[in-house]
Amino acid sequence: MPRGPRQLAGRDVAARLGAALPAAVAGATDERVDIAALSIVEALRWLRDDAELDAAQLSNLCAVDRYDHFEVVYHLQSLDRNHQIVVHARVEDYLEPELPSCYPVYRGALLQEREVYDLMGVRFTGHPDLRRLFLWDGYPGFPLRKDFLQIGGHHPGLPGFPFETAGRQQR
Amino acid sequence: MTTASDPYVLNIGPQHPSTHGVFRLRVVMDGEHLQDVDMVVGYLHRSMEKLAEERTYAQNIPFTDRTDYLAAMSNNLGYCLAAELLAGVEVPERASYLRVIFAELQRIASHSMANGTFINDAGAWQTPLMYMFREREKILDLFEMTCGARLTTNYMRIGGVAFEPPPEFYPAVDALVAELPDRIGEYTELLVDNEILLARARDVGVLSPADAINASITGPVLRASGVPWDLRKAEPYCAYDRFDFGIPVGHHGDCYDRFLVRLEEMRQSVRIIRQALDGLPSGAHKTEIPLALRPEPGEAYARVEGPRGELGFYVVSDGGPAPFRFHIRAPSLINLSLLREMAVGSSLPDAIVTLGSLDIVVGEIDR
Amino acid sequence: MSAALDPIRLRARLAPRTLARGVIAFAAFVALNVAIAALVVSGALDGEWYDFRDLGLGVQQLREWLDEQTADQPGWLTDILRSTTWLSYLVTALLGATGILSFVGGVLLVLIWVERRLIGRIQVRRGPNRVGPFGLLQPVADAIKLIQKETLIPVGADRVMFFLPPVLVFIPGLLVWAPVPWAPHMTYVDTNVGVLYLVAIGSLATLAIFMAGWSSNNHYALLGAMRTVAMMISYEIPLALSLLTVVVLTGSAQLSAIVEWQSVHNVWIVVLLPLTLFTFFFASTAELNRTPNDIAEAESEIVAGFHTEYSGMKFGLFYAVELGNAVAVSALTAALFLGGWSMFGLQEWVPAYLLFATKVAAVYFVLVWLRGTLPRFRLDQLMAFAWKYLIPLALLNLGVVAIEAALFRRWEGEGVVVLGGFALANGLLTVVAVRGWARFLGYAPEREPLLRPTLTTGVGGLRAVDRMRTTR
Amino acid sequence: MESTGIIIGFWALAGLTVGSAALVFVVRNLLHAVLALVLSFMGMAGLFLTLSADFIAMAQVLIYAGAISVLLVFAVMLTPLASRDNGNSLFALPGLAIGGAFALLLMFLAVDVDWPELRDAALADRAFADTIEAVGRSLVDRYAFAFQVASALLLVALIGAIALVREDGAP
Repeated sequence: MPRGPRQLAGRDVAARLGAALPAAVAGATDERVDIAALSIVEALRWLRDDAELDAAQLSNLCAVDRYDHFEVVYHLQSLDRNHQIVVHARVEDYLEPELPSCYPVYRGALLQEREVYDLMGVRFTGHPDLRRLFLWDGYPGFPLRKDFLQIGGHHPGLPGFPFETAGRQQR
Repeated sequence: MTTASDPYVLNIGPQHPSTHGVFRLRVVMDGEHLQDVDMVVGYLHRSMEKLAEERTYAQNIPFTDRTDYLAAMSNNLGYCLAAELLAGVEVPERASYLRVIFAELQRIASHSMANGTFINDAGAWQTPLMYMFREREKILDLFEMTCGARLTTNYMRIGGVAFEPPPEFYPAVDALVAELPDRIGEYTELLVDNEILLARARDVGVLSPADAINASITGPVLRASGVPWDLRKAEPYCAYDRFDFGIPVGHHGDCYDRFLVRLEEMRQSVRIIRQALDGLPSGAHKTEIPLALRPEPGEAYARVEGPRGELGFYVVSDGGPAPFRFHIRAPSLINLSLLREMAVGSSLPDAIVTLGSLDIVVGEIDR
Repeated sequence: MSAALDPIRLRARLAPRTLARGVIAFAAFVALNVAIAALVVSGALDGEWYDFRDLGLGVQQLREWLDEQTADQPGWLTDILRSTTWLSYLVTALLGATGILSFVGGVLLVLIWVERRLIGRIQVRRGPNRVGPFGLLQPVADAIKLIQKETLIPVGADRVMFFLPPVLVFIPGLLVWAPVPWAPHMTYVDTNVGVLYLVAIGSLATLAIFMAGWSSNNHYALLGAMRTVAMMISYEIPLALSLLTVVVLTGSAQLSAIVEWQSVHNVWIVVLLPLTLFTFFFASTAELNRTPNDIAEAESEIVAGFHTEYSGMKFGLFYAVELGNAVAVSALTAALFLGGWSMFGLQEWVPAYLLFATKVAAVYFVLVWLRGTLPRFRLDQLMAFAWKYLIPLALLNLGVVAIEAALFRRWEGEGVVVLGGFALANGLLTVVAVRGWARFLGYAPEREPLLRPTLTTGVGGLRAVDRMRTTR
Repeated sequence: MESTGIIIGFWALAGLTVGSAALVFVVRNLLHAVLALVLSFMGMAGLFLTLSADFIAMAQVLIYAGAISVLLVFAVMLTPLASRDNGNSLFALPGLAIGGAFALLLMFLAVDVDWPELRDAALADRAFADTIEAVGRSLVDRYAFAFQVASALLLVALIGAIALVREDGAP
C-alpha cells in the first residue's frame, strides 16, 4: 500500500485517537484511520487540538462512491510537525447520505463540502451555506456518483484497454 | 437626520474585466461598500473528475492541462506523481531534473501573469502586465520548443517526461535565466515602492496566519500571511531537496505582501532552474511503463507546490485501467474560502484588488 | 547580438545610395531653413498677410479689406443690421470656427494614433502599425467601424437622456478651444474673462456625464456617474484656485494677455509658480478621468463607468472627447505655465503656433506617460487628496502669490531681480509645502518601513510564525 | 440693443429661458425637470451676454449650470423614490400665486425704472469696458460689507448642513 512521504501510519494515529475518544475509531489500516461517521467532528477537533498530532489544516476533502456506501476522505496536515494524516469516514446510507459538517473545526471545509454535496450528494449537516457549487439548484442527480446516467446494466468505468493484449503500442 | 440609501445587488461578472475568466461575484452593495459577497462559479465546469473515470491513467494527463491552464506543467507533474505513487513507478534522475526545470519555468510564467493582472486590477493601464507577458512569452516559446504546445503542454508522463528537450533549448533557457533577474529588478523598480500601489494594496484584504491555516489556504497567499510553508521544502518531491533556495514569507498578509511574495518566488525559481541546469544528470528521460497501467487497488494522494498553492491529486484505483476516483484539490477554489470575510465591509475597489491578489484561475476552480 | 549592432544590417543601412539620399535630404532641409531665415531677416514678411509666423495677420488684413469694401456701399442688409462691418465679422467667425473644428477633428484622429503608439512603446509592443503607413489610418478605420456598429439602447433606458449626453459632452470639448491663444493674433474669442470661461465650460460636462450614467439604467454606469460627479465637484475647486493664482500674478484673466505677460517678462510662469502647476496639473488629470485618476471609468472595477452601455459612435464620441480634453488641458498648461507661443524671442523666427503646438505635444506626452505607468487611486483616497491636500495647498499658494503680486506691482522697475526672488521663494515654498503638508497629514514612510518578504528555508505553521515574529 | 442680431438673440434666448422654465413644472420626471432648469440657466447666461456682461454670464454658467445643478441632481438622487414624478404637490397653488406675484413685481419694476438714464450713467463710467475689473473693485470696495455678510451667511449654512446630516458617532 503506497503512502505519501510524510504520511503518519494510520494505526499509530488510531491508537492515540482511540485512547482519547474510544467510540470514534472504527478501524485503521497502515495508511488511514477510519472514523465513525457520527463522531467525525469530535475526532477532527481532537486531532486538530492535540499537541502531538497537531492537524492544523484540512488539506483536502473529497468523497468516494463505493457503490453501496460513500467514503468521505479527509487529508489533514500539520504544518509545524510536517506530517499528514488521512482520515476516512464511512457514510452507510447510500440513498440519503449524511455526515456532520466539519466547518466548525476547519473553515477550509466551506467550499470543499459544498463541492462534495454538489457532485456527490453527501449532505453535510451543520454546514452554514450548503448549496450547490458548480451546478445549479435543481440539477437532477449528482454527477460523480457511479450510478449517474447509468444505462441499463452498464457499469461506468473502463473495462479494459483496446491494445492491452497486443503488447506495447508501436510508435 | 441620517442619510441612508437602499442596498442593491451588483453582479460582478460572469463577464467582467477583473474576474479573470467566467466567474461571478454577486455583491450586495451600499453605495460603494460591500455588505455581502457571494461567489457563483461553475460556468466552466467540465466535470473532469467524472471524465477521468472513463480513461486510462495516461489518457488523463491532457485533462490536467486544462484545469489550471496557466500552469499546465505543474498540473501534469502533480497528476503524474500521484499515478506514480499509486503504481509504484520509479522515475529516472534526469526526468526529475527536467520536471523541476519545467515546473519552475511554469511557476515564473504563472506568477508573471498573476502579478501583471493584479496590478491591472489595481488600475494600471496594462503596462506591468505587458512587461510580464514579455517574459512569459519567452517561457512559452521554450515550452513550444520542447513539447510543441504553449499552454496545454501535456509534457509530463507517468514515469518521466515525454520528450528530451531539443539541443537549442539549452542556450535559450540559459539566456532567459541570465536576463530574468534583471527583468524582475525592472518590475521591482517600477512597482514595489510605487506610492499608489502602496496606498491601494497595503492593509487591504488582510489574512491572519491562524485564519489562513484554518481555512486551508495555501501557496503564496499563505506565505504572504507569514506562514513559512512550501511543499517543495516540506515534502521534497522530484529533486527539490538537492537545490538551494528560500521561501519568501510576508509579514502583514495583505495584498501587497502577496504581490511581493510572488515577485520573490520568481527570483527563487530562477535560482532553482540555474542549479538544475548545472546539475542536469544524463540518462533516460522516461521509464517504460505498460501502456495500460493497472495499479493495485488502493489510493494515493500526491501533491505539489503549484503556483497557486497546494495542488493535490487524489487517485483511487480498483485494479482497472482507469482510475476509480480522481479528485483534484484545486488551490484556486479553496483559497477563495475566506473571500467573504476579506471583502465584506471594504469598498468595491478594495474587493477587486483582493480578488486579484488571490490569483484565481477559473478553469481550475470549476474543473 | 542586437539588431542595431549587427554588422550586416549596419552595412545595409549605410549603403551608399541610402547615405547619399540622406545627405541630400539634410542639405535641402538646411537650405530651406537658411532661405526662411534670410526671408525673415530681410523684413519682407513683417506685417504682411503672407507672414507665416502669424496666420492671424492674414485674417486681420482680410477683415480690414472687407471693411473697406463694405464701408462705402451701404445696402439693405447693412441697413437692417445697422452695422457696416457685419461682413468681416461673419467671415472671420466662419474662418475661426472652421479652423477650430478642422483642427480639433484632425488632431483627434492623429492623437488617437499617437496615444496608442506611445502607450505601445511604453508597453514594449509596437502599437497599431497595419492600417496605412505606420498605422496612421488606424483611427479612421476605427471610426468607420464605430459608425457602422449598431447603437444598442438598453431596456429601461431613458431614451432622450440616453441620446443626448454624447453630444452634450462634445460641445464643451469644442468650446474650450475658443480662447486658446495660438499666436499673437490667433485667438478665436479673445475674451477678457478667458480663465473664468474655461472653468465654466469645464463644469458643463459633469451634468452630461451624469445624464449618461443615470439614463443607462445600469449599476456600473450609475456608480461611474456618481464617482464622476463627486470627483469633478471636488477637483474643480483646486483647479479654479490654481487658475486664479495665475490670474492674480499676471493681473489679467485674458489668456492672450497672460501669454503676453510671460513674453514681456521673459519668464515662464512654471518657474514662478511651481506649486500652482502641481495643483493645476493634478486637478486637471482628475477632471480628465485619466490614470491615475480614472476612477470614473475604472475598467477593473466598474467596467467602463458611465459609458458602459454606449456602443458604436456614441462611445466613439465619449472616447474622442476624452482625448480632446486631454489635448485641451495640455494647451492650457502650455499657455498658462509654459509661456504659450513665446519662446524667448524665438517666436520672431519660427511660427508662434508651431512653438505652441510643440509645447502642447510635450505636455500631452507627459499625460500619456502618466497613463501608461501608474496604477489607480481609490475613490476615497482621491477625494481625501483633493479636500485635505490640494485645496489647502492651493489656498496657501493663492495667499502667498497675492502678496507677491502686490509687491511686484510696486517694484515693477526691478524686473529680473524681483521675479528671480519670487521664483526662489516660490520654489522653496513648493518643496516645503508639498512635503510639510504631507507630513502634517501623517505621511511618514520611514516610520513604518516596508518589510520585504524574509527568506527562510525551514517550514512550519503557527509556531514557526511566532518564532519568526519574536526574532524579528 | 442696437443691432438686429442682438434683438434676434434676445428673443431666442428669452424664449429658451422661459420655455425651459415652464418645462420644469410641466415635465413629470423629477430629473428631467432638473435638466430643464439647467437649460433655463444657460438661456439666462446667454441673456447676460447680450448685455455685454461677460463676467456675470460666465459666473452664471459656472455657478448655476455647473455647480448648483449638480447639487440638485445629487439631492434628487439621494432622495428615496427619486423616480417619482413631481406632480400632485400640496404647494402647487400657493407656489403659483407667489410666483405670479413675484413676476408682477418684476414687471412693475421693469416698466417703472428709467432705463436710458441708467444706461447713460453706466456708459459714462466705462463700466462695460472691463467688467471683470469693475466687478472686482465693487466687491472689495463699495459692496465689501454685503460681500462679507453673504460669505458669512454661506459659511453658517455650510456648517449647519454638516451638523444636520452628521450621524452621531461618525468620524
